[in-house]
Amino acid sequence: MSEIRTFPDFVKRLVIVVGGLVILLVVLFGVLVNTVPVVSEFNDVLLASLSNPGVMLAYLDSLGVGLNSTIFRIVVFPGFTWAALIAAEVIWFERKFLAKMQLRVGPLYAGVIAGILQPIADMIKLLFKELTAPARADKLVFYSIPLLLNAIGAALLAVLPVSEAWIIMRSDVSMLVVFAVIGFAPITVLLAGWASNSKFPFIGALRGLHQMIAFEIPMLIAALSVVLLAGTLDLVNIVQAQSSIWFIVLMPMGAIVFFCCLLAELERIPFDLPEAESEIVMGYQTEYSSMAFGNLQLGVYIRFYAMAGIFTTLFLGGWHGPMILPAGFEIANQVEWFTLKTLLVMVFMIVLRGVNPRFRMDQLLRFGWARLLVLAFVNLFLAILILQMGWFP
Amino acid sequence: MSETPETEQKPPERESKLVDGLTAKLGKDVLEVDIKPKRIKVKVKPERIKDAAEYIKNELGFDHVASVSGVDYPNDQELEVIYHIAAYEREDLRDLVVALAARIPRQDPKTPTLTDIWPSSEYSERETYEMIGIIFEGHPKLERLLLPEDWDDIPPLRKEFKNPGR
Amino acid sequence: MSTLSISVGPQHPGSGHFRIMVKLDGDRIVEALPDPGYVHRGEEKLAEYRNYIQNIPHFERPIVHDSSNILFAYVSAVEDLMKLEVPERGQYIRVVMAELNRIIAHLYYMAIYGIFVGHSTMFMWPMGDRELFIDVAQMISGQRVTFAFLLPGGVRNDMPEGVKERAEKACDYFEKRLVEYEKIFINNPLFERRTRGMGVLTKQDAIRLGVVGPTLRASGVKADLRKDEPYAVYDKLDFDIPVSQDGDSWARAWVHMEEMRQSMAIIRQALKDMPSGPVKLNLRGQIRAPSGETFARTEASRGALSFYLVSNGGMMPYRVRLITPSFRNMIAIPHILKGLLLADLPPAFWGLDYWPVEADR
Amino acid sequence: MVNGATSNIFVGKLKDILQYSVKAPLRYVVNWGRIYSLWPVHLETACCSVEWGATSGPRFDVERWGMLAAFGSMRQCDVLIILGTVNRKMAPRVKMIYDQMPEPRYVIAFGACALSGGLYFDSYNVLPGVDTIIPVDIYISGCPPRPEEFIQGLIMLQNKIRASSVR
Repeated sequence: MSEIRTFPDFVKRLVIVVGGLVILLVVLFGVLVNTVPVVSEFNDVLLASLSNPGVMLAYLDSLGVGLNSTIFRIVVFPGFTWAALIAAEVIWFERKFLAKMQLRVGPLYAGVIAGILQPIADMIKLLFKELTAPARADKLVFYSIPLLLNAIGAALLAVLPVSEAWIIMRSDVSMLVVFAVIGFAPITVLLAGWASNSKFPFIGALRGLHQMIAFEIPMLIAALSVVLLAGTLDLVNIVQAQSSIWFIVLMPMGAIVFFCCLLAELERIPFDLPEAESEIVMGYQTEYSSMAFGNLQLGVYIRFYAMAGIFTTLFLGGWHGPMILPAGFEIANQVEWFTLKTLLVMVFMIVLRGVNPRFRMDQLLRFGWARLLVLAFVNLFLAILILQMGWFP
Repeated sequence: MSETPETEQKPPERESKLVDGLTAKLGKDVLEVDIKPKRIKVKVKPERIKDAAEYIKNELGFDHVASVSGVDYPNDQELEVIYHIAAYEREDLRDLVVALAARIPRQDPKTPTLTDIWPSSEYSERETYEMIGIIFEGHPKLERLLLPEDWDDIPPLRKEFKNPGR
Repeated sequence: MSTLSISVGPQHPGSGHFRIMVKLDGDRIVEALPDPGYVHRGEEKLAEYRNYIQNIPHFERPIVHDSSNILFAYVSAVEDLMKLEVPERGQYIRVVMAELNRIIAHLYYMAIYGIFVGHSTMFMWPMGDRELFIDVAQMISGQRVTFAFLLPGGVRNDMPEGVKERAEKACDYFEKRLVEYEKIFINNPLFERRTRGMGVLTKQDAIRLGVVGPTLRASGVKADLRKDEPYAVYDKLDFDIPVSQDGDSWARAWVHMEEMRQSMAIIRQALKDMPSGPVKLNLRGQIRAPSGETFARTEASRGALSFYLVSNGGMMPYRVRLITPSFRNMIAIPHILKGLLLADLPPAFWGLDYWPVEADR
Repeated sequence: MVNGATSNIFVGKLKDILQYSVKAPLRYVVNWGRIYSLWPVHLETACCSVEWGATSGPRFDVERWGMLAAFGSMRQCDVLIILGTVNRKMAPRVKMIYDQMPEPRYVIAFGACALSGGLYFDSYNVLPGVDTIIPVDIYISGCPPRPEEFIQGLIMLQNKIRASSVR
């Protein structure tokens, strides 16, 4: 039994093990290829796909796991894996970018290039940590909350139009779906705080509840003006309506309101009151350890990505952008523009984190109810005006 | 106390003027007056410490307590409690420190609290209480401050308290 | 009235080595009692077992990032007892070290203030700029934080070549940075919202409670021992005492900021005016203070710091009473926290610049 | 033939192969994750916390090794840094915090006081070293230690984790 101490050792071992596995599989394949019909059929497809990869894709599609299948879209792209990947790298980017703002280096040694594997290291560590719960916690609720939070983020991904064709679920009322799902978030936060049966999480949960409810209404109204202008509740149609002009140009006020609400919904600094470290430890996340905490964080960042995507969809013209890829790659071009805009929105949120302290609860609520709500209504009237005057094509 | 001959001959004028009123008021109860430039030490009888404090605050205008200290003199079987008093309000007194001291018996270390005269002495008195065992009568909250909750030894700054290994 | 009592500390990101027992009514603090003692190490008792020189490294431990200022008071007390007159160059070097330390301590204050209001950049920037002044102090004394540089009778050694240039470079750079600090932190509208009008200590209350240092000056009392009772060569230097009339947390941060400017001015002047000559008296053998007592105080970075030293003529002090500014400011904690929201606890409490190690001794 | 003895050997070989192919790489991966994700508990026990602040500051930046400057809750933290003197009032709290941390947990004793009591070796209120109450992985001497020393201690801890087995 030899131990692994260094990275080359690890690679060597990996090569040996994977090589052995491949040899084993080939032997097994050779034995089965003439006896089991499914395997021999696969063998034919494999041989055919060496000259034409399309055969393989078609074969996978016929099995229901191909690029065009729903399962692939939900699981890989533009679904959960894609979002999780973006979430992980946004965590890395956030730490690195903040570090640069603060004249530091930031994560450096975890991963080959500039600590790019830092979130993976955190994830691995959290995965293999002891899972604890407070003695008198409501265990069922306590452990289900991280999954629920993940589910909320993932549900938003379902209606996110990354491109015209690549969308998991197209619905005529996808805007309503978005708001139904967003409206569910405060409840999970409250449940998390309550199930922990601890003081700081409870305070954090109450703060989260107040904050999210206060900012949901301006958010809804700001989005309503977009719906009015586009004349549809379908996110795909909303994007299509912006083919000539983005809504952020028509309604900058609405975009600002929506952006502020987004920050509050996502508990980003300066609105990170539910997890304000110096005041209430970690808020509703205080009692979570191990992968439960990892899941919470993953859920938060997937939601971060999804909400930034919704902002892009509503105000920044979604997938619209000049064609920079060669013809034939229209879908890839759309996906790339959408991702780029979404990442820009996320970067902007991260910059705000670097230069601002956090609000206080009463100031936050006043900001939400007294400022943003009024602005949102003004914006709604502007939208109606634009619509009535026929300025919008 | 050891002083250079010059200051003994000619005590600073401003300081001695301040003390004169106090000695006039308390008379024989002022046991000792020690004047150095910018530092005045007045030792009074323990039962008159409150009167002296009221005089220092109201007539002289020293408005806060900088420190409350206790010194253990096991040879005399006495504890000395010293208030160092300074002024903020009157700018001409800001460089002065008046030390108001009283010696109390070691067996029965009780002295009236001065927190009602100078609220600023609250925590210092609490610390002196737990560190040297002087009981300030009438203190609003004479409780343990710095020592651990389960401390059951004699107050640590008494001279007979020996640190471990010493 | 039903209240929720929570204990903030000792393991809490907003407290440090210290606990505040908070009673909450809703989100409002009805009672906040400080519970110090988590760092009490019995310095006063230990001083009775150590001679006057051994006490020097020992006494700078309560305030490691302000070590020159606490030693300043201690050596003044010993010198006062021994009737020593420090050479002028030694006094100038002392002032330089004290002011360097003031900047270092104030920057630490700004850094923690930043993290307490959730401003992580403001934690990192002062922490980084602190290193510049630590570098200068390290050049002079050879240590990073605990310099043990001031001795009875002078300072440990003369300054090496190049300190003046280095210090001026650091000051030049830091003056530019201070403007940036103002932009990102002090004058940040969000920060002003968080701290303006928070934890107000009126002038009367400040005097009544006997608070010291920047807290006092933020409440409108222009009291600074460097001006009121000039020790060393502070009477020969030209500097200003920043005073604010507001008495709130913001004013305290502002006073700290301005004091750093003044400290830099003092450092520049002191380095310019510094005469040549010896830096310390040649004291041979064991230092013995003649019997007597003295009360020495200096203006440390957090406020007036005083030593009450009783000697019976022996090798070791008979009794040392050390009163630190944080200990005196502790009395203001329940006073200013009462009636605030829970969210205001960290900024309001840290505005006092309360450093538990210093308070517990 | 497969009888009792040979099957035992067979199972043993299988176990060896499994360990060789799964456990050892997994151990490396898990330890790699732990090495670069040491989150410290925010517990300041004495004056060494000043140097800890400097260590997480821009010049010494321990986030290069994935160590966060200050982290809120101890439930997610891995390393307890004892920043200096632990006195008799703090000791029960330190013990309680250590007990509440989830495994795996590491303890770094930072500064002479945490090692042995340091300057306060004869104080009535100071523990003679934090290892009298909790097990310590890495000792960093100095009063207070320089940030470079902390980084060295951190790398020592990483080496220790790298060589340790995964439970």
